[in-house]
Amino acid sequence: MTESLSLRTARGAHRAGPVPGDDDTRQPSDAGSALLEQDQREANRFRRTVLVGRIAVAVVVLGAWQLASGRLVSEFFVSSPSEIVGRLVQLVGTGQLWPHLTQTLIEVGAGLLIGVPLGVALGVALGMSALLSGWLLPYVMALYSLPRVALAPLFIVWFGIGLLSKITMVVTMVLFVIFYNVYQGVRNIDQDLFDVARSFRANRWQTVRWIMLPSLVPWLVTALRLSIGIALIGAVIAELIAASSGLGYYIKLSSNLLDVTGVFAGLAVITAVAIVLDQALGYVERRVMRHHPEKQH
Amino acid sequence: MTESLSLRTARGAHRAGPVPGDDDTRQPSDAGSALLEQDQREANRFRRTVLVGRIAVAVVVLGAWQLASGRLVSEFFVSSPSEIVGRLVQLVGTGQLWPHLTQTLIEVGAGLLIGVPLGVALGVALGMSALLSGWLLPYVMALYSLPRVALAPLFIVWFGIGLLSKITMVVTMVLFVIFYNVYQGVRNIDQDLFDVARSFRANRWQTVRWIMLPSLVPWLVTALRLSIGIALIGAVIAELIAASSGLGYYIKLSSNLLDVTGVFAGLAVITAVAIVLDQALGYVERRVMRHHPEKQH
Amino acid sequence: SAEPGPPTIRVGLVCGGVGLAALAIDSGGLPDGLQAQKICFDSGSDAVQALVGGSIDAFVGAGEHVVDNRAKGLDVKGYAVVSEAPPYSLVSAAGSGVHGVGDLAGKSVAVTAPGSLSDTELQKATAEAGVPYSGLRVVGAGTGATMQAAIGKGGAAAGMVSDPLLTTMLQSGAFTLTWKPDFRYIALAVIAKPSWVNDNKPAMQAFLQALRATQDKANADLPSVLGAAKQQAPTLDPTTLRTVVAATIAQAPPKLTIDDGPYRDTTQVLTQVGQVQPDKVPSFTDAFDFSLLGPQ
Amino acid sequence: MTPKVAVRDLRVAYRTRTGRHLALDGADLSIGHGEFVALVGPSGCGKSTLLKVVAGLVERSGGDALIDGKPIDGPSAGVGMLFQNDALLPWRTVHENIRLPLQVAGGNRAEQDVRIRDLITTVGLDGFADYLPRQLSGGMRKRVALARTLAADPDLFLMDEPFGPLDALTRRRIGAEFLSLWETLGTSVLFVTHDVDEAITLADRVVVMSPAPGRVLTEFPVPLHRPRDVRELRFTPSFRDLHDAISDALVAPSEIA
Amino acid sequence: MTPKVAVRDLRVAYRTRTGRHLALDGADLSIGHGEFVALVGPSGCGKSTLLKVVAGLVERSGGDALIDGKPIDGPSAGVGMLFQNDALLPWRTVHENIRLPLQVAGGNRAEQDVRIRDLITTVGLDGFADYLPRQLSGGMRKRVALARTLAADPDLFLMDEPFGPLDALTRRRIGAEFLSLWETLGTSVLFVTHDVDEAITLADRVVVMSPAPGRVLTEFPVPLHRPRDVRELRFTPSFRDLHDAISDALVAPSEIA
Ligand SMILES: Nc1ncnc2c1ncn2[C@@H]1O[C@H](COP(=O)(O)OP(=O)(O)OP(=O)(O)O)[C@@H](O)[C@H]1O
Ligand SMILES: Nc1ncnc2c1ncn2[C@@H]1O[C@H](COP(=O)(O)OP(=O)(O)OP(=O)(O)O)[C@@H](O)[C@H]1O
Ligand SMILES: [Mg+2]
Ligand SMILES: [Mg+2]
Repeated sequence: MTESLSLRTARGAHRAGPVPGDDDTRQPSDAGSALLEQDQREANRFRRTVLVGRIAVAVVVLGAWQLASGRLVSEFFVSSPSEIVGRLVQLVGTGQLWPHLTQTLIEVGAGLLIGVPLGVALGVALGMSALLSGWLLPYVMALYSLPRVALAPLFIVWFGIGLLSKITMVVTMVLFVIFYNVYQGVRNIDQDLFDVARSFRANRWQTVRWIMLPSLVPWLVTALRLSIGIALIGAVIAELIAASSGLGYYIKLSSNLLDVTGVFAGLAVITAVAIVLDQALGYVERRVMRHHPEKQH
Repeated sequence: MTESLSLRTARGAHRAGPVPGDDDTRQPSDAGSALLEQDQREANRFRRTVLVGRIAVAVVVLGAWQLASGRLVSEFFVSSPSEIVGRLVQLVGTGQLWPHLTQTLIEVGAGLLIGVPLGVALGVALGMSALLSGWLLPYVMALYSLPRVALAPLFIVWFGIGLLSKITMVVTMVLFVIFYNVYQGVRNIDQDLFDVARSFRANRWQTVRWIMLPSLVPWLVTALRLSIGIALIGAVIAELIAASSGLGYYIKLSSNLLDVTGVFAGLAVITAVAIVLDQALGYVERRVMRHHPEKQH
Repeated sequence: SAEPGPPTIRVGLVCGGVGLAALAIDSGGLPDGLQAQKICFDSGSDAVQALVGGSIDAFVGAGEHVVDNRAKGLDVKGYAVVSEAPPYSLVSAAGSGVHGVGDLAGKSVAVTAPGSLSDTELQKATAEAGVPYSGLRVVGAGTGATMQAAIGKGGAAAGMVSDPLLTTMLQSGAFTLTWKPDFRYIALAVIAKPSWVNDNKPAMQAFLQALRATQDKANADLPSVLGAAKQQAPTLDPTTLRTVVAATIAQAPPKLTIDDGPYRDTTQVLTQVGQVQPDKVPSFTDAFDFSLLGPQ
Repeated sequence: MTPKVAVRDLRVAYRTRTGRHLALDGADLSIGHGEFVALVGPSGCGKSTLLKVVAGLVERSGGDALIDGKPIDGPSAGVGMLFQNDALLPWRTVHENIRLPLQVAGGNRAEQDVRIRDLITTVGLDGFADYLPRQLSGGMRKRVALARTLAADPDLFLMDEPFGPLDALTRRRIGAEFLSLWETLGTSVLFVTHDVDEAITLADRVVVMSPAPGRVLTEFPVPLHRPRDVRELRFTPSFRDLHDAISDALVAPSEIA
Repeated sequence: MTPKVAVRDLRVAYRTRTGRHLALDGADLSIGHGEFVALVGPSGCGKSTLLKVVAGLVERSGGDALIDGKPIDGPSAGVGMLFQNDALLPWRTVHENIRLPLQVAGGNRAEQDVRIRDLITTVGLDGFADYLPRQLSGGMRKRVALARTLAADPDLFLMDEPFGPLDALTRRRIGAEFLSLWETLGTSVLFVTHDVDEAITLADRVVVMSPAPGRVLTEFPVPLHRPRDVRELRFTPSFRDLHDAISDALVAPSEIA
């Protein structure tokens, strides 16, 4: 029972099942092709199970929605998957989707490109200096908790109705999530590793690159994952307040027209973008983590 | 130079300065009162420096704002600290503030009470099961990245214009932040410690309590810190869309009346709430961390 | 103006629903090669801030924004009136027992947002009926589905609704009309900063002329603008759309110009509900300038 | 009678990024009830792996491993493992770290405290009850881990270099302490060490493993009567002979290689 | 001539939650240029602390510590520390862990690789270049740490139980390897060990520390000529005598206490 409590990423051997021994081949780094084949089989089986389950979840949820719509709940409030798909097909077919999509993607991309490094820098600085964090931390918290929606009009006044105000909005959303994770990550780095770097007289930049950043990887992964979602939210919020294109604009327009199908179609696109970005991040994570201690898939 | 790279929370002795030796007292756990007094002095000095700097930051920012307002920038856009303070005094004096404040606090409190345990449970479950996370993770990401602002109207349609829709909004904001941090935290727990617990045949619940939760403390702290801010934002967003009281309602009202001072007064109250909650969290953190390996202030 | 190339104008709108300005822009054929960009705002006050801050050039919104802001010393002016009918009516759920404003005393009433035009209208309605406004629980319930849900699910005894939802809701039979504004009010005006207009006369002129042309076209041949209207409200069925467009056109004053009668009505409402100090109310000629609309 | 522990033809192949790493390849071992077995072998030959298999922490890729005649399938009751790295809970004080197995067992806290204080004295850490692991020296941490294992009161001890980072004196003192404990309790012990002297001093039998991938090369019964006087022992001739024989066995395979 | 390392009346008091913990109280030590000094003492007496002070990682609370006559103030150039816990970077492979000091020094990667492969062979880890620390046994990790310190090519080695978790054979082999390296390079070494045999075999002088809070009790010059034959040494009578003397010195203070 407690066995299952060990991490799914438990060290290899936890999962190694008994296989018929073939004692004759005594190569130090090879345990026989039977074992390796079995590993391969297990890995494939696992991948299949994941895929099937994933599809099942989608089918069940969308199916329930489709069935409930118009029966249990008025279609006016929840639309239905088939209608939404129809709308999406139409949006793609007529080419209406692209300007909205690219607009939002540009805002998200630019916002992440600015917000992430800024957040990392701030997190490292405050994480390393007790004085700086003593001075600034309460204010960071204060700024973070400001509802950006309420500030949006000011953003428009300061940064115009164009891209700049939207990117700023995304940056202010992303910044804090990255900051807090990096800050906590910095404070959790193994002091012994710093000592090693110091004893080899690594300079500041080397210590950051070789000790700090690798130690921060798990924290950064979480932070980036949270950032993708929140960047999308930021862009959409900015577009809700004032815009002439973008997915948020499309959603707002649909919402004002009581076009729930349009709202859900817009949300579906955002969702798809989020999943794609997240999978991309997952891919990068696996590549980086390959060398990281704690986790390997 | 590299020296300053060692964490501010570096082990005690990193900071221990030379003091005159008093070799005659050879007590194993006491290093002489001169040293202890010096530590005390240093700690006090540090606390003073932090406080002074913190106040200085506030004074500079508010001062610049006050000076710029009406000179560099029209007061119509940025109001001014003195006006905002005046408004706050008035809001408190007339008792107008309390219903709004308590309304928002109730929403935030209830949302956190529901969202935090839910997020922890989800994070632990998905962090521990490769299958569950394989099935659900992409969808969690998808849900997380849905702009809640765009969903707010639907929440109101589904859950009414009362407390329920606001609490739901707060929960949906808080849930994901907690989830992602806990999830990553679970995946970063030292496998050796699980092995220890297993070898002593600790049951599932004991392993969670004695190994998992303490290991998650740094991740939970970040998650909670992020949650406070985001819960406030969630409550305000929900109130902006539909409400009859609450700080978001007050801000919306002021905004529609082009009363920027009122908007900032509302934001100031939110900020104050965030700082108070954050400080409370910091206090709890210090108490818990007292026994935690990495960090002590 | 010094600027070369075709005149451009950035117009702020509260989107959703059919409006004359949006019809003019969407039906194309703007005069003098005018480039007009629609920017959708969430609320009028956001747009006014953007206007004053220079992020947009013109805004089509409630006349109170002109009055309010001039009273505050901000330099904004109305250059045309697109609607002089207050848009919001009070609606209650059928069978709720609410028949008139008098039945609302002490109850929850939904407005789109506190401090917005619907709120102003509610204050006017209660004042007319002699019900103390302060005794109501005013709920901001947004527009569209949230408003409908607030009224339909009993979150509010009545709510302020505008077209096209108003028509739809009343047609459904589940809702009854509780109160309908019977006064004149500058509900939609083209607002801009005189300083900008001075520098960009051709653009403003072209835009206003486009509005006039659209108005004339619609009055002469309603179906000719339905295509553009369909763009703004693609989900409305043709008959409803036609009704809504006809109402929109009907609300616009002749030649988009008013005399000081409706202006006085408007300022009277605003002073009555305490939104503007009586002594701060700007004069009609100070607040509106119809000279750019062309020959009267 | 079935032995306490029986390991037959044990294979363990760790998963690595590129495939599998064979750590044990046909290891055989048996420990009788109440027997004290020392395990010596070159670094990386699979001693820790063997202990972890018996502890139920690492799965077999082949062969059998039984405790009391029952195949091992997860950690068994009554087995106490002392890890090579101390694996203390970094957020718990010395006192609370030692409490862990007692907490699992449940029972009165005050009684636990008494027991813990006793154990702290046994391992010579009086005055350090409230220290955190990172405030201790390497040897002190190991002693905490030892106390924790003792607290579990197992009837099979699996000890992975328990006295590694201890100075000779402390090592001998704690070794003697542990020996007399074992002599009164009659538990079984599997004990990994690098110190052949220590192996002979403590064990009934010394098992020598081959270089990686490990299998058991040979074993030596220790023909010394008990109770043993740890301090005097190493100067007896039979001790010297045994020492040389084991050292030779350890050297042999690598001399060939 | 100034000694390589001079420590006088050194006091270190660690900060703890409740106040200060005195780890060293008046320690004196000096290491000549090219001298090999072994440090032995009871667990927790402050050996690691002393090394860390010389490494510039822990600040003094009192007394002096100088390298080449200059007060220590942070890590000095040319000082190589091997930590008691191996302190490897967990995300780097064996090869990349060893690269660390070479990276700090900069220079050609290909040359670094050659050097690293050499060092991996020196510590007997051929075939494990691409393993991560957690895939290695305790002794193997220690050897990686040793290789990493060797890579830095310091002229003062500070080694905190470098051969702790190694079996006798590997230990002797690597010890001899290190000794011959030292004999050719003429660097200074401060070497913490529990193994009095090892201390005598390797060092020019064995320094014995008192129980906590540590100070230096006494020291023994090792009158054995070099180069030494590590395998034969321990059977000579002068070796035996020295061993007994040092063991007695280690026992003495605690016998009194
Ligand atoms: N998690 C793991 N993944 C892959 N290989 C591993 C893992 N753990 C150990 N190994 C390999 O298994 C072999 C045996 O390791 P083990 O720890 O059992 O050795 P040991 O005999 O205890 O050595 P030492 O005396 O140095 O502690 C080593 O070659 C090691 O690299
Ligand atoms: N960071 C720290 N905070 C507080 N006390 C510490 C800290 N590090 C070490 N100590 C204390 O200092 C004393 C000396 O520790 P040190 O690690 O120097 O001992 P040592 O001689 O290396 O012991 P061992 O041989 O067991 O490694 C111990 O009592 C220990 O508890
Ligand atoms: Mg081992
Ligand atoms: Mg030590």
